[in-house]
Amino acid sequence: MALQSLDIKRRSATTTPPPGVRKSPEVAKLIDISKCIGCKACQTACMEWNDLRDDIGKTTGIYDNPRDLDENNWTVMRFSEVELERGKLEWLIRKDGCMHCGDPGCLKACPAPGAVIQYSNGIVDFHEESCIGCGYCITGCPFDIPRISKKDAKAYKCTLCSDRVSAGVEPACVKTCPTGAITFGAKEEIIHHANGRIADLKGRGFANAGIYDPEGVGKTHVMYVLQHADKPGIYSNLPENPGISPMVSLWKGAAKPLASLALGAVAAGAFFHYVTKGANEVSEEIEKEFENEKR
Amino acid sequence: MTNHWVDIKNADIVVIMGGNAAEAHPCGFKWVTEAKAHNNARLIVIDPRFTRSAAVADYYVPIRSGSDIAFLGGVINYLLSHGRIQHEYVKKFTDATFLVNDGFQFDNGLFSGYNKEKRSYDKTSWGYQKGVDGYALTDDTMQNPRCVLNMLKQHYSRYTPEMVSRITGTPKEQFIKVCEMLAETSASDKTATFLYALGWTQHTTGTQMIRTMAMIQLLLGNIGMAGGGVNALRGHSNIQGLTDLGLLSNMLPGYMTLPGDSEQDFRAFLEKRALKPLRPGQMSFWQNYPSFHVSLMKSWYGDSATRENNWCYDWLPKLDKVYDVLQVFDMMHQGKLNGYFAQGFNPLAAFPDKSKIGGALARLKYLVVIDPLATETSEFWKNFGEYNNVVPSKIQTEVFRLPSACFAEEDGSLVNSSRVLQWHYKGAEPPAEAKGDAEIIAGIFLKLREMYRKDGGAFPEPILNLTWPHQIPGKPSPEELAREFNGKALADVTDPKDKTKVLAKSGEQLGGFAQLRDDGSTACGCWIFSGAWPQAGNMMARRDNSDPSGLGNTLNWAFAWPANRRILYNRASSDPMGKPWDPKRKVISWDVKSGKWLGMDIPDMRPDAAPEENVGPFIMNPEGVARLFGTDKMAEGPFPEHYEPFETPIGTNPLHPDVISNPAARIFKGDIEALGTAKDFPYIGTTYRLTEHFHFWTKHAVLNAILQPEQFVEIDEELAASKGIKSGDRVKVSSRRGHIKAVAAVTKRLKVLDVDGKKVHTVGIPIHWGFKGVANNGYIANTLTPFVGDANTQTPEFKTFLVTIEKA
Amino acid sequence: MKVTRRKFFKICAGGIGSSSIAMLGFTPSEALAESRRFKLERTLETRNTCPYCSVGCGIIMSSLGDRGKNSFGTIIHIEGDADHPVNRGTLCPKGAGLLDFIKSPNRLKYPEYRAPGSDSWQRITWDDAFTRIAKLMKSDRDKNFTTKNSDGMTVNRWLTTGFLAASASSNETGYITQKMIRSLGMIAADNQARV
Amino acid sequence: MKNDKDKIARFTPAERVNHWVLALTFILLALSGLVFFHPSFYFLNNLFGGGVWARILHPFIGIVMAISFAAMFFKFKGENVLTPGDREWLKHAREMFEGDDSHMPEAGKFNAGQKLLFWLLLLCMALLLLSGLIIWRRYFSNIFPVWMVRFASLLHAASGAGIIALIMGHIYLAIWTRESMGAMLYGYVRRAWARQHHPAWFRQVNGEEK
Repeated sequence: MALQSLDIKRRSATTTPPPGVRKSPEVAKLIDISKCIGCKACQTACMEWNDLRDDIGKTTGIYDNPRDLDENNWTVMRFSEVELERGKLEWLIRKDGCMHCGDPGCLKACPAPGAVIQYSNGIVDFHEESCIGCGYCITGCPFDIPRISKKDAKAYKCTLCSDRVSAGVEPACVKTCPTGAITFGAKEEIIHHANGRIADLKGRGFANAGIYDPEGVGKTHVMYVLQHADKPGIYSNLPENPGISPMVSLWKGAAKPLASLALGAVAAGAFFHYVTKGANEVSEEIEKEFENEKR
Repeated sequence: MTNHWVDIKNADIVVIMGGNAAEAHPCGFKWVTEAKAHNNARLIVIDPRFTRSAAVADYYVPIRSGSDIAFLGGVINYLLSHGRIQHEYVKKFTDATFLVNDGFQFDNGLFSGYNKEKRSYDKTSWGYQKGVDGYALTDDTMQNPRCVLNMLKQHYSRYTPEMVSRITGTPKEQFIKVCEMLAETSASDKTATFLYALGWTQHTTGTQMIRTMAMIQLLLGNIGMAGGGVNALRGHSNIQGLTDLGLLSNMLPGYMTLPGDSEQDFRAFLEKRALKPLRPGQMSFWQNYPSFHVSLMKSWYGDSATRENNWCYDWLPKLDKVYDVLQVFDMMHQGKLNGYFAQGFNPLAAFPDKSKIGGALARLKYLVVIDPLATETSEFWKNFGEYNNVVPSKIQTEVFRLPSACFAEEDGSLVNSSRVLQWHYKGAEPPAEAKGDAEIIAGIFLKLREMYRKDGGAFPEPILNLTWPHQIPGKPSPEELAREFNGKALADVTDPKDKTKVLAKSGEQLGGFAQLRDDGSTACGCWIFSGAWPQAGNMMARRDNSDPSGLGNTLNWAFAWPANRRILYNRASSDPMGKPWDPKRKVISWDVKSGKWLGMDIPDMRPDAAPEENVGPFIMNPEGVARLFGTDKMAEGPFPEHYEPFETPIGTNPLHPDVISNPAARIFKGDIEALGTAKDFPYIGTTYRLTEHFHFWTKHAVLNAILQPEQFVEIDEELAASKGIKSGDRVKVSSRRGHIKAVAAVTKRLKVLDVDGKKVHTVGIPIHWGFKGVANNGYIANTLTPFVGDANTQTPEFKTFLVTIEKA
Repeated sequence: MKVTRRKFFKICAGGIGSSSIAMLGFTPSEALAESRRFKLERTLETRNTCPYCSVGCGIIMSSLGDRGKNSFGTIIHIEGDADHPVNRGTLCPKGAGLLDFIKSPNRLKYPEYRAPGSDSWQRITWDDAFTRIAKLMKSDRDKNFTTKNSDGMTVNRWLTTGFLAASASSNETGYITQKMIRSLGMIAADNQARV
Repeated sequence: MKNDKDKIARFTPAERVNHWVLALTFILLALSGLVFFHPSFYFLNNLFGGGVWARILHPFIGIVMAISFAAMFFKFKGENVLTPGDREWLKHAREMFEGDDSHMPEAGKFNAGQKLLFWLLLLCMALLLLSGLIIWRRYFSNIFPVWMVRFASLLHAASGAGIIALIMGHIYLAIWTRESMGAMLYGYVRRAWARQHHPAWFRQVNGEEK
């Protein structure tokens, strides 16, 4: 395999542009919640493909198992029972996992060069061999996705099966999805497909059906079709207007060069002060005074 | 399934009732989502629980578990009273015009001929009026009050929307909305499909629930149509195949039956089964029964089977009664069985009333378990604390546990729900010393045969003369066995119309069941599978998935029985004149030019039977048409009637309080005493499967154990509040037969129903846990279920029983 | 310590020098962005059918090894067969987890025997198992086989041993099982179809 | 040297050891902290055995620094109380940097600049400790809401940059003010030096001596 296996758009903690002249087509995964039956096939296929096995846990009286994302669970189903109209129950099941943002907060926050990579096809991938385990990606993520492993203290999350995609096959979750709730392809075509789905849902009385492809994170490469796009929060707290937190932007944005400059300025100031003014020595009068005293 | 998985995409209305396709058959359910996406179909889910299927339904309707006949009978009443039926279809393709015997009666919950002591019916009055020529009488004007359609109308006139709502707990408006949606498909260019599974079969009235739905499909003209049909979504990967192969107590391969004690005469045995047409010109396909039967006996007993010895007729065991599993385990419990084999089957977990099953197994002298996994049954004698509290030293059963290969470690074929036989290939060796199933059977049989050959014993002839044509006798190969059930010519088989034309040379594989003969010149182990491995090779391994019609009938993919036909009764997809009811979904039609039935499927009709001949599309029935009137085929009556579950939460039957439950259902004496009442056990218990697990297997698979690690039960919020139960609490669920403890899941997906003026709660009990496996150990859910079965299939009533619940 | 002007300059120079050395020498070179290697590049594919429900999904099993004489193939991955007209490559959570059924720690590996009253298993050979089972069957059948019923009718049945057949086993297994049990006159036979 | 009549004691051995512990931990923290701060400093990870070690060590060293600073704080807090004279001192600080200290009010043991540094260091240290615990992913971050972790990250970076700047100044001034280094290295300063830079303190010590 070539050293540089995919075309890179962004590389964490790297100040110069990575090799990124070549453009692979932008891909996207669409999760159509109106078609999802919450069977967890995607979860299983993900674990199976990526050779992950979590501990066998306990049930807490809900269907969400495993309870949350972690280093062994890169995607989980989140079930919510919602009654928007009295007596009209909806069981909204959202597959949660990395959204593969256009402007990834994890990448922005990551201090380790090359630990987070955004390929030109849109996939945001973690490279655990470069990861130092600081957890800044978690801090940076608007969707609360990455997790640090308790075993090796590396950050893990959905890779959108970058290994499969680079070999020309769809991600494992997409391939397995029994109802076709998860689809994958060129982003442009996927959006066309999503629009068809939305039209179908509107025809079935879901006036607010829509696509979830938030601008605030530079749009995403994992998108949802929501029956109630006006209320993303009912889908187990899907953020309404996700974006990289201003605190993270400041911390990993302006603060970095400004503070570095400031420190440089302090150093330079001191240096030139010394050069121009010289040392602060005991004055000659006092020296003399003490010399005399001694005598 | 009369139709097949992919065909669901052609439906306009999909009804899931008595099943939960999304949960239990997610990959088949895909075709429902395809119907919605590409055929603008509407999905209706009718279920006591808001299931995963309901999560993506257009319309969800709650119903009380076990009251489906009331609901469906109400639909029949709606369709008939509003005239929303496919009139021409009903008139020409069903027995609507047939006249019913005058002796036939229905009165206050009982049909004519009931015998209370025997809990069964004398069915002589359950038939059509017959003319002197032996044919059934009809009234094409349908004015005669005794004609089936009028009898039907009368029978279901009691099933008013009010009555339906009172029995089922379904709000009246919701019931009517379903009726209206279904009625749309009475149009000839609209079809509905019904998908069902164990949610119907596991009731004491299960078979009749299915029949009621089939009657609706006939009234709507949906059978034989692409996107229509009666579609049983079977539970296991080869439950269809094993049923096809007759692995049921009273069956032989290909839905042939074992003789009863009284059938001492071979001729009479055949004649009873080779049904003569009930109307002129009908195919009555079972007339070929002798060919199928004789070929089977030639396949099993080879040269020993001769015309002189009636093809070894007496070597077949005869039945004095049906030995279904409830019967057998009841006998075992009484100490009447000594030995038992469980091949890939876990009866301790799978059968009702676990303590009775455990007690029964403990009375055996020997138990042989053949399985890839360590099942509960194989360790029924071991103490697992509260989950299996037994004393090993008191159990004298010798137990053998033989490790078998799993699917990945063998070649062979499985029949899916679409009746498609698909060949699979071995990808790895079995672990350590495990062996393939056929090798294990051969190992036991050959030892036994050797003993009989050496020492003699009781009736050794069938054992000594059973054909065993295997290159390596101890290791019969799947190819050899598949070729055997396909059948071969023992002498040249010629065309009956032209004796000079040889269809199959002696020794060649047969091309299909049409080549079977009753003169001993053909051998065939399972007539409906004939054609799976003809002289040309293994049809089950075909992999051409092309679909020229776009309707999804991939005729060159593997092999479907019968005769590679994908949609049964497909003659009914065209009108009496042979023109498709709906040109957009033409399955077959009459081609005037060639004088043949042609289309995108193998015609379910004599290929040259011109429409003018009036050959009915239901060729297996001697009437040639479908039966709205069930004649004597069902145990509890020709028209389905609502009977309460044996453990009923309302304690009465609003239709006829004197006859509450199914008068012909399977129940044994000791088990009547073990039934609970609503006074002590006020809630409906219902058992079911979760999509993350497969029965009791996947608790052995780490991935699935991760997805649903621990036993739980589901209850509605109102019940939870009244008992002070919160999600995550441990609760104890008890029935008259025992208790289980599990984690509570409090959910909006279960609702209180208003039934006959009472508030009825449902406690949902997923079944997948036990005391063996990598998931957390749990109780066997069938500790709770009653030992009572359906009147026709004897399937236990796992879906409705009474329980109570408290915090553990 | 007295830091002279000269000393100060030395310190500054040293600091810059050592950090430059770190920049030049110590920083290890890294691949910029390799994606994980595709694990099926040279695996052997075998087509099979999912053994769980009756949809009959096509699956592809990928195993290590190329069936060479010295290679013990082991299945490392299973996914849906995209050519299959019903599942079209998809698998449900049960099918997607098939690998863990094949590899379950609870797979049986050896024939075992539990003696009457015992609380444990003991390993036996296949031959011992077959012989012992056949003996038990024969003694039961010889003792309890019914040739004629009380009315003198020929019935030729054996009611005291029963058989539950596996509805996940192949047709071929089912067929040979059916053949055997009926030749023995067994009637108390069933499969999961009626449960 | 101790017996040198020409010198007076400025810091005890314990104070000096603690100062240098603090100084050393600070340098390690600054270097490892910069690793995470800006890519151009990432190479510094090699001083610690790689990025992972830098990530592991940084917070533990931080704890040591916090303890060390706490000790220093309790030791010197009395001598760092700002007085009205200090305000005057600060007003003239600029002239002093220009080389003219003729208008400087007399400084005690610590001059106003040093006192200011002391209190600023306390502020930075407290912020660093609190925010550092919140962003310590291994043990604590998961118990805090993400907005708090984000805020703490920003705060930690800001106070880290601040403290580095302060210490850079501190080091420079120690170098610029000839012979002050000796006070922290050997504990003694020349009387002349004390008279020059901390006249009030000089008088106080002298008075005590007499």
